Amino acid sequence: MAVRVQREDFDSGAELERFSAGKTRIGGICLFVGLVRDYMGHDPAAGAEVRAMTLEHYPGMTERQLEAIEAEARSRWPLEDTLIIHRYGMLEPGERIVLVAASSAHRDAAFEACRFLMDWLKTKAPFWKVEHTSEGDAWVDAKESDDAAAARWKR
Amino acid sequence: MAVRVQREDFDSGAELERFSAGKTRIGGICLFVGLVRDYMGHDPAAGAEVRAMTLEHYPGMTERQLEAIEAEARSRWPLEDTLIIHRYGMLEPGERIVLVAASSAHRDAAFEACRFLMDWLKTKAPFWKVEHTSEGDAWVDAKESDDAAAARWKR
Amino acid sequence: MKVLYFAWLRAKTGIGEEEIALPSEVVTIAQLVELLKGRSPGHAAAFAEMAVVRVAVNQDYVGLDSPVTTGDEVAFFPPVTGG
Amino acid sequence: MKVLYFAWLRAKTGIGEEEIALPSEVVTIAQLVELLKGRSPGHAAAFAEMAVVRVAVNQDYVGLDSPVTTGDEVAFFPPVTGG
Repeated sequence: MAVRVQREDFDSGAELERFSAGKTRIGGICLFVGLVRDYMGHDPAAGAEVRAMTLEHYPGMTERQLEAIEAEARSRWPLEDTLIIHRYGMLEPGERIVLVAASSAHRDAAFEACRFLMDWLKTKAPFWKVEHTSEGDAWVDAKESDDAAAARWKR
Repeated sequence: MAVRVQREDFDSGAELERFSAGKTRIGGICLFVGLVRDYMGHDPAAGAEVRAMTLEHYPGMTERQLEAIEAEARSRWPLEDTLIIHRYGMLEPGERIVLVAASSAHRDAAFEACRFLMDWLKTKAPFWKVEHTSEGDAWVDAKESDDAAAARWKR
Repeated sequence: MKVLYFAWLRAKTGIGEEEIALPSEVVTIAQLVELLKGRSPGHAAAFAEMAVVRVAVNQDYVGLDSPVTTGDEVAFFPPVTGG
Repeated sequence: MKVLYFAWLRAKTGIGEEEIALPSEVVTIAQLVELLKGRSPGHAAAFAEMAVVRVAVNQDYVGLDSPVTTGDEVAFFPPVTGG
């Protein structure tokens, strides 16, 4: 169970290995890694080229919210372990932004918890992206699809 | 897009890194790793200790089925890449059995395709486990929950 | 015809693979199963409960009413438990 | 009271953080927003459309009718876009 908010890159392979090392009670690990795309919006052909993005965050509140999201996941599913790593600062296309992972005795719990962590993080963790594009800088708008994804987990 | 059926272990971290290296069009990668548990059934306290398991498979048909599952996933979601690695032979608790991964411009597609790959693999790929336990050897029974999980994706 | 057995069907029949000379009146999987049951008590035991036996012809899943011909590779096995 | 601005609210107000002397009649977030709007045209622009402004008091999300007191840390920012 860990939350890390950091400027520097992380080694996703090493994190995955660490997650499984010496574990004999877990049936599976589900892991998600989010990367910076090189185009704006949904259509690579239509969107302006993204040369880089800068992720701003609210130090203190970010960690607090991520820890709350992690605790919520652990209250909902029987998890062996969870991990959230989120970067801030300037990132170029192809760079890693975020890693979330959940392990459990049963794969459904691992899959669902991992997706839940991403969905809630997307709508609750105080990060904001500004894209540096061929047409200038632009703050990324929140997406309704992300609100809908988070709402799936309401209860 | 790749399917590998092998006796030897794989480096899950290196596979994950390879999956993301140099990719600037994918929003995310979802990956699942399944490990051998050290107890039978659902309850660690109730189930006999599993000292090892042996995975038997049907060479030829296994690859054919996994490739069909992968092709089905790619027909359902806009995926950048997919990977399935499955081991056979004798494995000890904590060892990796399987890795599936899917990458896409959008996280929902990556999550759903990855879970679909596991759910279909569980009910279609010709592998059979025999557990070597403190109470003798026992063929693992197929689980109704796996049939239900696969049925989610019927259409 | 090549017949393959996996997992506990292999354990019960005592063999992983055998060559069968297919009589001309055997044209479906169900008829093939009846033929195979007569080969040994182990075969009879393996096919005692067909609800837990899966069949593949030439490495594709098929049902019991599926046709078989002499050049086919037919495999019998329990519901799969990989992953 | 410490007031923080993030993302385009920071860009519009031109500041990331400011200290506010809280008048005794200001007891809710909505009242605080009205007070802040008067500080500069940039502030007025930042708070022009409250539907796209989120608020946290002491690092927890709150609504516009939430109470504020002088020791609070209050943050204003757009809907989040991390991940």
